[in-house]
Amino acid sequence: MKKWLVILMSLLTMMVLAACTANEDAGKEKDDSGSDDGAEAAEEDSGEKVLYLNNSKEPTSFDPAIGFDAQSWNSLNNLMEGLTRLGEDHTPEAAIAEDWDVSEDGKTYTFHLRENANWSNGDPVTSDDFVYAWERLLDPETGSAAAFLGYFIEGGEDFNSGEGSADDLGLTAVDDKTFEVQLENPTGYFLHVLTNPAFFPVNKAVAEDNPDWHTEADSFVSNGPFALETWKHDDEMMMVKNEEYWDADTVKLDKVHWAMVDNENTEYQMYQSDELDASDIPADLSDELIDGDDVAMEEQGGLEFYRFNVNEEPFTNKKIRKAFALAANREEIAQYVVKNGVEPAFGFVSPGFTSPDDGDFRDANGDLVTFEPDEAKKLLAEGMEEEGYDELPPVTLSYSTDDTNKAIAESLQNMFSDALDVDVTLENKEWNVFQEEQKELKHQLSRSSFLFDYADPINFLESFITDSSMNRTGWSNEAYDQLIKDAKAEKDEGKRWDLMYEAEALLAEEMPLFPIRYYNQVEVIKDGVTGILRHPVGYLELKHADVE
Amino acid sequence: MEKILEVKDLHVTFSTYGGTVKAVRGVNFHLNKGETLAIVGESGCGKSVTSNAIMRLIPDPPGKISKGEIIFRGKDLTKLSEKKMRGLRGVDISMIFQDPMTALNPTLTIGTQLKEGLQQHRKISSDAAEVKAIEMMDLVGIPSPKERLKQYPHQFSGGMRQRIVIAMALICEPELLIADEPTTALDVTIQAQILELFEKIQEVTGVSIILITHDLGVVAKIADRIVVMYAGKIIEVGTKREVFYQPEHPYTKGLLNSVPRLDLQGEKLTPIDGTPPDLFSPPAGCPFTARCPFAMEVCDKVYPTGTTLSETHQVDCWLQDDRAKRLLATTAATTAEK
Amino acid sequence: MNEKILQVENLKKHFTVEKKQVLQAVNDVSFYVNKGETFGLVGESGCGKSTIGRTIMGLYEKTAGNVMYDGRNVHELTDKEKFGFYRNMQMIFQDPYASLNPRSTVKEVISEPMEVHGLYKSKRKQLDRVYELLEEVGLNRDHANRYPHEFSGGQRQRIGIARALALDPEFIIADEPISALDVSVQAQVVNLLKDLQMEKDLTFLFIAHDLSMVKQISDRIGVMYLGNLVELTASEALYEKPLHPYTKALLSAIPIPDPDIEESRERIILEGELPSPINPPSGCVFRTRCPMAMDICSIEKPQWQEVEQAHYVACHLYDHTIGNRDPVNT
Amino acid sequence: MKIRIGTEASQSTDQVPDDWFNWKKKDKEEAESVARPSMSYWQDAWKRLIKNKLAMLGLIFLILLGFMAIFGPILSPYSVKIQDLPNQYQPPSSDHWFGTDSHGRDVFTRTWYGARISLFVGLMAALIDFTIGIVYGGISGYKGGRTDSILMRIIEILYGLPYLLVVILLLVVMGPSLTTIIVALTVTGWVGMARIVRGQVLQIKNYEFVLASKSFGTKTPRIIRKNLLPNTMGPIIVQLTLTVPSAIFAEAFLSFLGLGIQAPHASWGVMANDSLGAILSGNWWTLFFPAFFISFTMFAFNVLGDGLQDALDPKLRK
Amino acid sequence: MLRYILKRLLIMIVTIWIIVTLTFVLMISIPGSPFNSERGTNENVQANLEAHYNLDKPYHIQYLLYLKSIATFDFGPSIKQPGQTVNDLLGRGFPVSLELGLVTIIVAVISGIILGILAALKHNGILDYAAMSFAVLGISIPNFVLATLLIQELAVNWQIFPPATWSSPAHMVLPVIALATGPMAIIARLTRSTMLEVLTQDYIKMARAKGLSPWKIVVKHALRNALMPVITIMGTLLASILTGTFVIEKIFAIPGMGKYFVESINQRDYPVIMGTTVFYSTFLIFMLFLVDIAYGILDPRIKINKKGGE
Repeated sequence: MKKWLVILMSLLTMMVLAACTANEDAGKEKDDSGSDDGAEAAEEDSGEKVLYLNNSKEPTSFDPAIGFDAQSWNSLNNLMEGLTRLGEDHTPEAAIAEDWDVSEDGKTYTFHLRENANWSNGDPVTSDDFVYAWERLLDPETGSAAAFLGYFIEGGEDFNSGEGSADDLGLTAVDDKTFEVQLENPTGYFLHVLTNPAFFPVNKAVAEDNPDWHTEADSFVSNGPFALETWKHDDEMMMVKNEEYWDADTVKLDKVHWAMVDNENTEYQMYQSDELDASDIPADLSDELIDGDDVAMEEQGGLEFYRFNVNEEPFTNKKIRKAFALAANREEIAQYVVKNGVEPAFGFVSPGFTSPDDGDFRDANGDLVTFEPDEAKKLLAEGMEEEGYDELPPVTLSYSTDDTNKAIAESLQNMFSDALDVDVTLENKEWNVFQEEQKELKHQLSRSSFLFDYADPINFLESFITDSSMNRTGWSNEAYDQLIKDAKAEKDEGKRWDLMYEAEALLAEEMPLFPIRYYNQVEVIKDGVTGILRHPVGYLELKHADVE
Repeated sequence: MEKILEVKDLHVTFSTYGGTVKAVRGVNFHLNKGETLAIVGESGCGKSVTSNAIMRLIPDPPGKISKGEIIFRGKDLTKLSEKKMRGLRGVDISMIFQDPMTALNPTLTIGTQLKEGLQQHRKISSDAAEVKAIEMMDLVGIPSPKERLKQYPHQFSGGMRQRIVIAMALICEPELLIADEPTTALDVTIQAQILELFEKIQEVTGVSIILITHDLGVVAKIADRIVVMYAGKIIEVGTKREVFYQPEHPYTKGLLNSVPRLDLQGEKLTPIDGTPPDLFSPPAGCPFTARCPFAMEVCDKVYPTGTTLSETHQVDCWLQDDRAKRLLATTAATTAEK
Repeated sequence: MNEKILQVENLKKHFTVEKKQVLQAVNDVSFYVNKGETFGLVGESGCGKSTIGRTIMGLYEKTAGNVMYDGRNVHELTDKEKFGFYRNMQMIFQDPYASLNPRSTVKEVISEPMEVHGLYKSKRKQLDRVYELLEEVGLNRDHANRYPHEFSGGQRQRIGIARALALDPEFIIADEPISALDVSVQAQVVNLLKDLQMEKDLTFLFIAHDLSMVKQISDRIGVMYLGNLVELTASEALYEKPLHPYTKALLSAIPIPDPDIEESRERIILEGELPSPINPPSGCVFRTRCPMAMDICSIEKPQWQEVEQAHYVACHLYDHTIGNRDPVNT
Repeated sequence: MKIRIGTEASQSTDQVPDDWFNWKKKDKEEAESVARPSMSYWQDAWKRLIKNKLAMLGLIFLILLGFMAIFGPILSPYSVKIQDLPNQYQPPSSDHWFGTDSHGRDVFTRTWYGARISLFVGLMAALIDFTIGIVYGGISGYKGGRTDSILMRIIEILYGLPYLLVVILLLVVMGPSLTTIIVALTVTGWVGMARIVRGQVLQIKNYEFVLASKSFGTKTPRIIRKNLLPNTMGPIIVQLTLTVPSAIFAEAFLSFLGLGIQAPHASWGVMANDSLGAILSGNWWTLFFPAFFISFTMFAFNVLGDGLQDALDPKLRK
Repeated sequence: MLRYILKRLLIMIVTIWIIVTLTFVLMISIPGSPFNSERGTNENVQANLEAHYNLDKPYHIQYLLYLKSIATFDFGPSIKQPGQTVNDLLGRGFPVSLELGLVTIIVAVISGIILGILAALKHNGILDYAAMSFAVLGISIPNFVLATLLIQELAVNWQIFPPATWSSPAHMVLPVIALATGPMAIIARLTRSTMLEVLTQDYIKMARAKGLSPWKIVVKHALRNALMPVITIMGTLLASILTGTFVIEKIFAIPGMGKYFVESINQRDYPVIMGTTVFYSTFLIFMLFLVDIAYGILDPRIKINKKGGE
């Protein structure tokens, strides 16, 4: 039975040795100025420019039709390229398409692809690749969550709903490098829509040969600034400069390393110990860091808001809805709860949408919902009288499980209590259940958010028409529906914007939802890292990024 | 006769949450070379504590040898360092415990347990130790010792285990063997085997034995001299025959009268009434007073000094005092008158 | 006078240990107990003597055979009858430390059987009875509110006896009542039992491994070995003229507290160990250690026969079909 | 050779007065006297416990904690609900003894409200574990045989269930609430208690006093009530003292999963989890106080449990 | 022995079947769907997807399909990570989790036992109090607090160890400390109390009477017997460590399988839920089985009983 002892002793020795080697390694790393591992230091020595970023989670999919979420886009947008790409001024510019023609009625777009646009395996990017990718996007068999973006295309919605066929889609490969698209409506912002990864091409030959081409680094073919070198699932990714990219000369980085750290605090701690070049700012640290030199702040098109359920008492009453909306002190929420320099939302459409007369949508339509506790109290009393309430029916505020959501909900709870003397019950649900219940109008007052898919206010506004799957308030208003319908058909940009101003004002008047704050993108970036682009509507852009 | 062990004025105390227990209160005795000394007494009288004290195996805390000397081969064991004491244990003084079921480690082979003492002290090879172990197993009468060395304690019966324990105690050929109730947990037929073994061992090795027991039958069989303990004190010492045939202490007498005898018919047993005193607060006088049929007022107040009856026979009892003898005589006279 | 109050007929009790293995604790044992006598049952540990006691009490289900008490089969009583039966027969247990509920006061321990049987309507009367019982066993009423752990072993055993007497039984099974006690105290308890027997006309089944004590108290003694009764006779006869080799060995193994006798005595030292009751030897169970084993012993189980007047033995040495060999003198 | 036996004889024989040599009156009471003071098991255990300084420290802390959970909020001028956003992250001061948190709430007040919730969760979980454990373990141990092996198999299955999965599924199905949290904590939590009770019952049911009780016809319920339960209590109480803090602890873990109790109520677990960032930001008081009280409660219960184990352990008694 | 193992295997299979069934019932009773999205998907598309993953089938058919997939050890594709099969996910995550778990167990067991022994040997001494205070402290700090604290102190402030991810032995140090502290404390306490008990046994006294050194007595005689209860709780400990890995893996960005437990449920990724459950349960039950065997090896009495049973 000495054997057992021997095993124990050897394990002990192993542990001690492991601890010692661990120490040595750690020591070494400190000398390497805290880089991720020894290899990286070697790369730096050899003059390679490597950027260390965090993707928080494993990308859902690098299949452009499927990976419809932020954790896929940030990397995918740098691996691939569509017909257009957002430039440094956040507007679409020529990408795979060198130029394009738009028909008189604004419904037909003819794209001329670059002759030198190639895939990372050397294949040329052809119009067939686009037809193939877009058909897949709309094919109900694919099950793409992004398919609705393709509804701008003629026959898109029918095909996706199983009523039409792929043949009826308005997509034509005129020749290898000429691609024609028919739209349902004249869509002035179509070039902007095209920057979405859902519209990226797919190398038809590769995909037909291997349907799982996008799951591993070995089989992945890209046509963007970077190619995928390694992909350790759920762990890390390494992207390298794509030499086949038509604009490869512009790309300055040699490599981009992606960690997958799904914890804000850890991410920042890694940034502090030089394992990341950029990091989000944990809310707790916002006060200290937000004014620092290494902070990059960019607006983001989107709104955090709360939906009323207008079918549920007491929110059947417009005045009570307004009372709640006016009782929320957005400035305090933005400044003390969300922090990180976010702007409180006094309207619905976030700032940053430029009108035809070069003004901003937000400035033009002004503040629609502000903090007016006295007015709120008055409105509540009036509303209660209208409804004949002696006492307000109990109100439950629902949110999906998340720390920030919770913090905001807690503040609102207190604000309603302060301003309206109403005790609101909080309820958090796991995200999936929350979504389902919200769609089924099971909540009274529920937290929501909206991020723009493309840079046009209509993207948000049309969500609240009757029967929109994004409505989820039970609110239905004929005048509003008409305004949106008119706006979508309107070819004249000036008139279209006027209709949208009017619609937003109507939304504020009826108040089926109330805004909390706009989104922004804040991060700390290491000295010497330049050129990382974050678009208000759009995706992380590393094409111009550089490391000293 | 050579004294190999002498215990002088030994006091052992245990501190428990309820107070200090004076388990052994001034014990004096000696052991001659080659003899078997029996320490007899009821449970809690301090006989096991005394033997543990000799081995310095009193768990400290809570136990403590608070006073006294234990002279073994001219050295006072109470003053030895723990390390020196360790060198003595198992080599010069060995010990056997009451319950052979728990005295062996269930997870080690008996070979391992037999050899380890030898290897610890004699620095010999495992093979040499094994030879010696087999020899010892043979001596204590375990058949096919070589095979059985590889077995575990649970594969042996109680009697066999006690034999192993004895072999273990003797493997380093000690001068002194302390056997703490070595047969109490065994059946009579097995007890007979083990007692036989003790006699054989003493014959073969000449080891001196301190036998702790409460069984007067066992004492009658194998002891040379007897120490009778009661409530932490030695109340009577004598040769086997002195104690059995001329007991002087009322407790010794009572003990002998309360034991049933197989060879005698139908007479009613005479028990000792009452219960031994609690050693948390032992009485100032003779601890047996409360149960003694001859208790006098002096017994409650003062512990009797020892009376030497013969060179080997001593007793601690006030009845030995002349005044008590007079009292006894007058009482006998009055009873006779009535 | 010699009314057989308890009759045990071919009692068997087997336990299933693990699966398939059967421990034959009691194998085909028959004896009877007369009213008012003390019947001693002796044997070494594991011989099944305690199992017999518990099976008689109905604490274990029997495997085969009958236990007749007062003409009625104990194992065929209805639950209600059985409840009544407990008032006639009570038990005293071996370990005075384990047999008293450490969380109950002495009063609660002794009154528990009375409460279970609803003997007294008034608490007062019940308490008086508790005091009475305490005094009967030589303790006093001040002890009633104390807890078992505050008493010495002998005192506890007397509390156990008081409990057994609480229902005023006529038959008491004493299961090794003194083996855990000190010598001087053993005699106290034995004397107490004897006095109580006289006073209350009790019948005892006295189970013990200590033959000298059993002999002291019993009228008749049964000797058990490995689940079998090997010899049964009056206690004097057993000592004077033991028949079974095992009984002889047992008697000679018991040391006598008298140096002269002890030194002059010759003894039969049994070789070997007790076999396992899971796999007992064939034929006579004692044959593996018997100094007088014959061929027949491994083949055939010896008959239980009355060799002399009221002296039963199960041994081939006394088998008439083989030839009545005179046993070797002890 | 002469040996002196007695050593405590303070006086030589001659000094003893003659008139002491008289027969002493026989006193039977004295021979049977019980010297020790009468003490029930619990009194005895309590006496033992009191001697254990660490355990008493734990007990005193818990009593104080209980007191503060009840009266603490009264001592504070702030309500648990009141937020003061601009006043967030105030370090401890005479205004706010424990500082303020992310919403400008008084941490002192919230800590005691948190104590209420946390202790409630812990005690409820312990109570439920206790009830189920005693019934289940009691039946399993007392019945034995087939029943026992079936019941034990069920426990084995529960062991095999991924706890995390079960808890999350439960929370998703039932929605987070105090009830859900307690259910989640007890759904497999009682298993440990059941095993301990079973082990105890198995051991004690073979004790002679149980047999003795059977031997005068005592019915099963009474045996369980009078004989088994009182004697199994020691280890059960010890287990209980460990269940309470581990439930509080597990609740903190659920908070980490975002499944904690809802505002305006807060448990220590929720408070600690909400303030994890304090390690980075230096607003230490937001994390320190709830974490300290979780830890110290755990500590107090553990040392108390250890103390109880020593105090209630029958092995030490003779 | 073979029969014993076969019997155990059979029981294991039945146990796993019951666990699978329970999980299935719980799983289908959660509201929500894997295809739920913020935008809301076209009904037609949703129906297509459900058909693709057999979710349109009646529950009993789905149940049978799961049973079949379990029997063939092919849990099919993940719904939320298209192109990845459940086996891929487990194959990637498990080795990492195992490594983390194993190192943790080893560290916890060794340090716990050493701490426990020291405390027992110096019973009621300063070392005892110190070791036990440390142990209780270990149990008292939630591991997510400890983990964050460790990173901040040892990785950020002192820069001794890397803060997160999993690539070199140095990366293991912090997560293992964070994860092992609790179990270590439990083991230390348990070892101490059983050690104290074992040290009062007769055979320890016997060993002392033989003149063995304290060290030898502890290592040779006391330790093995004191370890029995530690082995007994190993199963539960393993389960708690596996649960704990979720938190630790998340904080330290370790690519183990812990997150699949939580994320698969949040995403209603049914095949992954099933796969992880079955895998985890099987692993755990198998470990419990190993614990039993280890028990038999440590305690010769048990081994013999089993032999006797054949």
